[in-house]
Amino acid sequence: MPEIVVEASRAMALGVKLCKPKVIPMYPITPQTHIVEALAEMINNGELQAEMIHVESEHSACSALLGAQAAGVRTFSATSSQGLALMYEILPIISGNRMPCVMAVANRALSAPISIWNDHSDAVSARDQGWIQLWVESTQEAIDTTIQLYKICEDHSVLLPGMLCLDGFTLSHVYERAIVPEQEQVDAFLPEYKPYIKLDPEKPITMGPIAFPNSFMEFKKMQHEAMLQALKVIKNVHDEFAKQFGRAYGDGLLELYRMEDAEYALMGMGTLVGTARVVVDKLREEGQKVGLIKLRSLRPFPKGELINATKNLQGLTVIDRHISLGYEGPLFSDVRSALFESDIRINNFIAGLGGRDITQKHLRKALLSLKERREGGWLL
Amino acid sequence: MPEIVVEASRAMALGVKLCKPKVIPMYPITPQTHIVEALAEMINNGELQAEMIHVESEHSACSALLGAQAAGVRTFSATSSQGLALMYEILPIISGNRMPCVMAVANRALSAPISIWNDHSDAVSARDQGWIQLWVESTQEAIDTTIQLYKICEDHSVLLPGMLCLDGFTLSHVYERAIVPEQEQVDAFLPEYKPYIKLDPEKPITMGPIAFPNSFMEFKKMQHEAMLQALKVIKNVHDEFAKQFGRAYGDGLLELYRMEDAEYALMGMGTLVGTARVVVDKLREEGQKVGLIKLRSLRPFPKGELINATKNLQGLTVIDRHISLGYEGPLFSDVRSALFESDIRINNFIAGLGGRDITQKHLRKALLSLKERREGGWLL
Amino acid sequence: MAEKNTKKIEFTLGAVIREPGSTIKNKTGGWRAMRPVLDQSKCVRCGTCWMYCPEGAIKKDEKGNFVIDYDYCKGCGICANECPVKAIKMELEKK
Amino acid sequence: MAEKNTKKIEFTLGAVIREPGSTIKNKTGGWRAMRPVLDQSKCVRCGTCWMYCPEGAIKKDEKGNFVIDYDYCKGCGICANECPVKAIKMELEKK
Amino acid sequence: MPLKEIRIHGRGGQGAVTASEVLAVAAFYDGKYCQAFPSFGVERRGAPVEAFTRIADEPINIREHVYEPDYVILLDPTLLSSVDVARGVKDSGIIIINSNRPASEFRLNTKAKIETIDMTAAAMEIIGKPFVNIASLGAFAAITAEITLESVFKAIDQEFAHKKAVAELNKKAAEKLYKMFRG
Amino acid sequence: MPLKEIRIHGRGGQGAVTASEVLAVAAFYDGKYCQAFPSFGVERRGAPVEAFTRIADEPINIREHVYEPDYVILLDPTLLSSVDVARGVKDSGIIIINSNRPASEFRLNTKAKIETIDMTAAAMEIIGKPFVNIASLGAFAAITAEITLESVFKAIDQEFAHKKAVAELNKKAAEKLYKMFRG
Amino acid sequence: MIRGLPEEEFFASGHRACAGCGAAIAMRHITKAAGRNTIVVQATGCMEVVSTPYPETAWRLPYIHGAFENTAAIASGIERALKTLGKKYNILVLGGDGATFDIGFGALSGAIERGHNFLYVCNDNGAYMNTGIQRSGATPKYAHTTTSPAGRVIPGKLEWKKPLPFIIASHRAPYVATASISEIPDLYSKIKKGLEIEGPCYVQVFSPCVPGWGIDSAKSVEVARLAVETRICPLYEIEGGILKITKDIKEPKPVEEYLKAQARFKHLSETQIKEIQAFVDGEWTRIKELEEKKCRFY
Amino acid sequence: MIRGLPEEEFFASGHRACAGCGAAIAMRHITKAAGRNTIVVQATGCMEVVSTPYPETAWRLPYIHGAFENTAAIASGIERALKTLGKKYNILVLGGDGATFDIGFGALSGAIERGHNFLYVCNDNGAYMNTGIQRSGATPKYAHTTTSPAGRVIPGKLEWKKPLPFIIASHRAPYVATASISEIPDLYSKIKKGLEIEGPCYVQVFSPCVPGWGIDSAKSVEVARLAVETRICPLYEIEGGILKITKDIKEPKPVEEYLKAQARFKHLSETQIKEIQAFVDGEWTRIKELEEKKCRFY
Ligand SMILES: Cc1ncc(C[n+]2csc(CCOP(=O)(O)OP(=O)(O)O)c2C)c(N)n1
Ligand SMILES: Cc1ncc(C[n+]2csc(CCOP(=O)(O)OP(=O)(O)O)c2C)c(N)n1
Ligand code: SF4
Ligand code: SF4
Ligand code: SF4
Ligand code: SF4
Ligand code: SF4
Ligand code: SF4
Ligand SMILES: [Mg+2]
Ligand SMILES: [Mg+2]
Repeated sequence: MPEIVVEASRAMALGVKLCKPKVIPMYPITPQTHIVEALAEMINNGELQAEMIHVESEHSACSALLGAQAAGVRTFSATSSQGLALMYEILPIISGNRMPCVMAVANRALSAPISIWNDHSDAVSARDQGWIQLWVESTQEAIDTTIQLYKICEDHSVLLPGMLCLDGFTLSHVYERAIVPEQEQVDAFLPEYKPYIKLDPEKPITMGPIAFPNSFMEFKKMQHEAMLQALKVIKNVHDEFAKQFGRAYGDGLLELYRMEDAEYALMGMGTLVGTARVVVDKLREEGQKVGLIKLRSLRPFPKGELINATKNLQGLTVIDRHISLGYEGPLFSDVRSALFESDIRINNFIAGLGGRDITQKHLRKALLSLKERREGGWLL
Repeated sequence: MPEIVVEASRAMALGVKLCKPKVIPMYPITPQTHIVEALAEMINNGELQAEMIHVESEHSACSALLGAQAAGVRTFSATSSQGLALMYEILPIISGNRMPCVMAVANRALSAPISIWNDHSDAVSARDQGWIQLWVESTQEAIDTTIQLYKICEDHSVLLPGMLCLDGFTLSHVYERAIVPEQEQVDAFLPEYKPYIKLDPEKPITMGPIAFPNSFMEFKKMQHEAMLQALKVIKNVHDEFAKQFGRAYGDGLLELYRMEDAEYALMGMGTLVGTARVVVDKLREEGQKVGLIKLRSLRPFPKGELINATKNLQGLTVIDRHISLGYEGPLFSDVRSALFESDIRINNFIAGLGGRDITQKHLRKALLSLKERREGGWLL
Repeated sequence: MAEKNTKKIEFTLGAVIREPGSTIKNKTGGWRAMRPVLDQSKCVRCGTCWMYCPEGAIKKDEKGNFVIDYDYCKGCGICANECPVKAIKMELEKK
Repeated sequence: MAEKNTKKIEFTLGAVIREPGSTIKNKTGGWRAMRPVLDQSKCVRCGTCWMYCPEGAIKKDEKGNFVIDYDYCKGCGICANECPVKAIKMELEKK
Repeated sequence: MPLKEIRIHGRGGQGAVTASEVLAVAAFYDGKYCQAFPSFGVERRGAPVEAFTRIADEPINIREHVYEPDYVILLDPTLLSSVDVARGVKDSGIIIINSNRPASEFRLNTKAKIETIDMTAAAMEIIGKPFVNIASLGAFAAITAEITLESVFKAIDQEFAHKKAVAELNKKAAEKLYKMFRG
Repeated sequence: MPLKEIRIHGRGGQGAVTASEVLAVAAFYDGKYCQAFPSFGVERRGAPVEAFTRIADEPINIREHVYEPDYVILLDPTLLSSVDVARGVKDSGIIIINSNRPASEFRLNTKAKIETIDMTAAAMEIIGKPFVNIASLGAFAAITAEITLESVFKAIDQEFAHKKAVAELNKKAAEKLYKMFRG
Repeated sequence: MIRGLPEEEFFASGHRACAGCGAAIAMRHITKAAGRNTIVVQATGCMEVVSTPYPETAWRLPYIHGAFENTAAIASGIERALKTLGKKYNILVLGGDGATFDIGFGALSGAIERGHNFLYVCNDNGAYMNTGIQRSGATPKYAHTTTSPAGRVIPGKLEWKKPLPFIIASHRAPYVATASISEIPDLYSKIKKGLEIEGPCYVQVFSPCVPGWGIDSAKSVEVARLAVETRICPLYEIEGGILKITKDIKEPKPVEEYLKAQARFKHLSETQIKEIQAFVDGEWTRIKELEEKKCRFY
Repeated sequence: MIRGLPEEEFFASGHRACAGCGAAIAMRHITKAAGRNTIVVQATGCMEVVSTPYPETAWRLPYIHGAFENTAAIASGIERALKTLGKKYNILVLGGDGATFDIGFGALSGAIERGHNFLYVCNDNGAYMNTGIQRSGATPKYAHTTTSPAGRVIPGKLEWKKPLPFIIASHRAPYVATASISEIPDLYSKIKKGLEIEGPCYVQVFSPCVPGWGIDSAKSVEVARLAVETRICPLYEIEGGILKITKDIKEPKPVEEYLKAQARFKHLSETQIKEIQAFVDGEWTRIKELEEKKCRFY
């Protein structure tokens, strides 16, 4: 397929189609719906050989995802906000069962008050639950990362579920140029799905048993180690993809922009990074040595890479599109802990909650704030 | 009532009864059940004038909690693990609506594999959702903190929901001595519930509207500010309680043990703190200058108090009974971020997942680890 | 969002709205592309239009006449469609 | 937990159990306080005891006799209660 | 070409969002980078809506809203009473209004240029219905020269790939509007 | 008195957990601090269960499991075939077995002292049923002197506050066992 | 009163529903029937989104929206709280068909089992409209929605509509009824009855959606009427476990007339239309039988 | 085969159920009826906890436990996955009454609406046993449980048992049946039938719980039989929407006999027992009527 102008949601659906999932349980919620609507269209038109399950809730969507994957097929689902929150109970069950399910999250604020617009509270709130979380900035990155994510999650040294996080509306509903790979290319990159284990009368296994205090913790340690292993796999798969498709996003974990000689930098995830690029360019034109760190992988968290990327910085300002109420931005906490040994100044701003636009002005202010300490800032 | 020997769960129920909640939606889950069973007994025996709602799920328990509180009465519920996870979608709705609901969480590991035993993954995973979280160590503290929590949450400068977190089994199923206050004492301390707002045909209001991007963020900021305000209220209510009842737990936010001249300290929440006291005592006997920091309030997080408490330390080891898979212990991240400006060494150990016992040996090792850097330790 | 309304919003605790029926501030008449015009001379005052209007934009005045409140009428055409005596005509809105 | 089993556990990916029916390693006969004793001479081989045993602890041997597997019998007494000819007696377990 | 920003005003159901997308596709056919997005509201059918397009020679990274558009297209002049269509428009900008009245009759609080063109008449004549959203792009191409008519045609063909007849009618209407300015 | 730790073995349904609690209450009546807790298992009726009690003069802060008990009470000797009742018992400890056989017949892997006492006989005689859990505390009081019989009585009265007859029978049985040692 | 209906409006003008929205008509009359002494609990959905854009509300009654699937549970909490306060108000629970048939049905079923005293009213427009017309359990067979598109190999939704009123009646709900926005006085009195009868009552209101069904905004009442006249939407009530048809349709119009009026059915083949006609005929016969034989739901 | 039942056991000995557990008897025969070509999905609950203590499992069939309330949804995923793989296995879904009547009912209702091909078997022991005997929607009226204790002002549970088989039949489930552990051959053939019939089928198995009901471990089968003989547990099946009583109880024993056998009912007054007798009589008459009048569920 050549380059086209396409809505990010539909582009994602095209990316998913190329990965040939067999079962797609889904439940509608704004702003995720365009993704599954596009998939429904493909299925009902006979263009995608898959079963869509019109479940009655997201709790069941997530459960059907588990069931289908356990039965031995590749799966996909998508959700947002309250939908992800309703899946919440099942998230650690999927990861604890080491099922490499892939799900898109079109990020949207959590109620109350109800808001259908973007922030990162839905997925970031789920950061503890053993799902790989890759965050994307553009339509192209959404397609490319979806394809990568299946390969990462299904790697037998990983075997963890993955979330593809894209900003609701701010990305999901945007039309822009993107290259949709050819099926043969993807087939060459992503092998057919071979479950490491499945429910099969030929070879009966028991999944999801009760673990006593003498074993539970070991399973969690194994999950955690698989997460750390995923740091490597994310990089490798990214590099392989870059080689084959000619498109790269930093090292797969972090993408650095004008960081070579930067003294101050801004760090964030998702679409705000795009606007930040423009801000960095402008400040550079003004002679300011500033740069940008885009975090692609929130979990596993690339601590080593971040230490490396920031070692020559004087200041870093972290933009959180979510807040751990009663404390601070969760990304800020993560970053400060990672860089605990360093001496750089790290500021924090909460921005873009419930669809509040994150403007150039905001990000400029956030970057320039690094001249002083600023931990509890709000970009209103 | 005099001092009695009582199971912590029943003691909590007695504490709740003293606070006179009117509606108690509940759904059974181990190890929380003894709390609501005790309340059911009181109600069915006519000792507590309240309605218990035998909801069909925790999602509905949390929703009925919201409904009852919105209708203008004091409420209570209790849950654990998967139950809290199933309430997850409603947690931020209750806090966003500024409803001062109080809920006990008898902490238990999240599936999979399924485990009915203690760790902190359930409540800690919910730390972003705008609920005050107070963590207790003993039966007495559970009773006392329950009474305090109603007063804190209902304070008109706070108006936020609160969780009372007690370790499942390790505390909930333990019998020990405790003083249960008299009704008159509690009545003098905790005023009758007066809703700041309620659903009332006399004065129709609309609750839970849709907020556009032009207002959503302001509501979150208000919630966050109420959380910060709660830091003060928690302290004040604690002090007031201490004065009236003669029992204190540090300053209400942090409880320091043998910290006066400590060089190294251990920090954690819940019952492990009890065992740590013994370890600290023994190490002190051996001439080691060690101390202990018990965190009572995870949210709001007492950053300033923590900075103060640690300013003379050389090392702090944080015990997390939960892990943000793919990164580190969440309490560790919180603490490192809070103490970012300081130069002390901070180590982290993951301990006690899925009911794994946390022993003196473990904690001794964790404390002594401070002689070197140790971030990703597991106490297996 | 797309609306002109730029007046300062007051933020209440918990986003509670204390003013019942306050959407009346939102003049949805601006949405109208077609305009229902009620011919009182034909009208038999049956109230059908009043009953079916999704906007509550038809009211009975003191004289017992049914009148259309163009501040809120979105021009859906239901009243015209349902009027048993065809006393309402839909006309192209022009402003 | 309270059981003697202290052998090293192997931890599988995702806690999957690959050995079907492996609870047979757990000899629940140790739970028994009362012992069912089957009198083959009275038995009419109807299979009722086999059918109702919650433990699957009654088996038909090669000769067609129903025999109790004391490795698993928990001594509930259902077999004795249900046997139509009262061929099974419950006796106090002594060890 | 520096980044150009376009805001399209219409009502829910009038196709402003589709117009913004087709405009982006047209720019793409002109070899440009583009971005189109709606105003992300909860508007229902009939309510005022806005949609946006960005066009540039370079990849477009910016994701903030469009605050100071270079161009505004107003598909439905009845919106003027409830919506501030001149909001933020650059002094150097152009506001294109679907109207049969002269531009001078529109008093808007802006220094931008106002152009009027009777899109509805053209649509009624050619399509037989007052669907002006796609056709308006012909006027836009003519007035602003930011995109070519050929590319508008290609974009229309793509949008209505399965409805060739509709495509043809819309192309004709677009062409008619184009020619009214660049005859 | 330094911290004393007691482990009670029984089967689900035999009341080991209740015994551990009543023991704690008895210690409380002796003016001591106490802690009692079950083994937190998922045991069903009939399965082996354990319960624990801690007694001390000072407040008890420790929350770890009981690994090296000072005393063990075995309510049901049939458990010996499946459960290691001597596990971790201090060399200075005592294992109290409900049996009519002499202690010398029990070969356990421990240096702790073994005492046997026929609790079942006493229970059958007095209560008429083989309920030994509460009565065993009489034996415990006599053998260890860690608690007084009076306090055991008070604790039983509290436990069976609404079943006075049951309380009396259990007190009698406890007393009988007490007297078998401290006659 | 106009046509027996109160003039006072509790659902104010200025809401953001589409022009011609059937549900908005329903809201007006449901609230009129409930009256001033009423607390409203509403599920996420079109009617909630269009009526509560902060800082404005269309509601003149005390109102709470919590989430999409939990209205029955919120109402349970309110009901018990009022009980302890000694207050007696109507509790009116409002949900769309998605909220009621699908995601919120567990909570509703539980609340009915517990026997709370409220009236649950489902606005049935046969799809998730608020999120852009996706298939729900109430979507009719073969209807095109965005997640059950009429495609080249799959012709729209494949299942028949979930028979919710019967399911709820089987719970031993004391009062269950169907209504339509084309029959306002009937709707009005059913709401009143549902609020008067103690215990968990249920009224399901058939209400067309302009964009969702692909109809002209002027036609929503007309299409609703067609549904009644073709027996697509039989009107009945089940009280004390006994079903009674409240509007007998002696000479039904062919379902084709109803189907052809809507874009969501425009892809239907002759056979599919026949299949639907047969199903509708069968259901009507069955309902008639239940009535005549006095089959007891409980 | 012994009494027409296969000898092969798919639910192994060594599980941790209480001595005398009725549910364990059910598990043995349900799996025998399903046979080797079966995938089991089980809800959290007694039977799951006692059968899968890592690293051991009692299951000789492929088995998955996910959570408490989502078995029907997990099964939906499995069914569709098998379809794409071209495989045909029995899908046997197991849940307790808590999992089925209460928390998991939303998911089950949704799965039935979608028409998945599985058999859902509810082990009905009338309370949440795994967590220590709490009230469920299946708990009989006046039964004492730990959350509905027989107290001085409230005498146990206040509501009648939720009539789930009828509710499920009203969903147009192709096959719904009740069974009891006292009638194993009947249970066995109903399970077989439920697996053979295409679509979502449901069998509800009545099975006493030793500690939960307060009975002697030797009596669980006897008490289950009493439930059948007193008409407390009527045995019937609903196939194609038509109800058929599969075991007519011509001369029922008084319910008192059943109630007196259990500690959970020991507080019952004469009046309460009479009330229960009247209810049971009424239900039996109603079911008989449904059968005789051939009332159609769909
Ligand atoms: C848990 C959850 N899932 C999904 C959504 C998204 N959502 C909000 S309203 C809605 C559709 C409502 O459909 P219905 O109940 O039929 O009401 P309608 O809009 O058609 O009136 C959906 C899917 C949500 N808010 N919460
Ligand atoms: C979401 C959630 N809530 C509560 C629980 C706790 N829980 C596990 S099993 C169970 C009771 C099971 O009852 P039932 O389904 O009747 O099965 P039974 O144990 O009686 O066989 C409960 C309440 C849970 N695991 N998950
Ligand atoms: S056109 Fe529609 S909105 Fe206007 S008055 Fe008539 S019915 Fe009401
Ligand atoms: S429907 Fe027609 S006749 Fe009736 S009141 Fe309205 S305008 Fe008059
Ligand atoms: S006593 Fe119970 S467990 Fe033992 S064989 Fe008989 S029925 Fe089976
Ligand atoms: S039930 Fe009795 S007669 Fe029948 S096989 Fe068993 S022992 Fe023999
Ligand atoms: S989408 Fe349908 S239900 Fe929603 S407001 Fe519009 S017409 Fe009404
Ligand atoms: S508690 Fe009841 S259901 Fe559970 S194992 Fe014991 S007897 Fe069986
Ligand atoms: Mg709907
Ligand atoms: Mg049960």
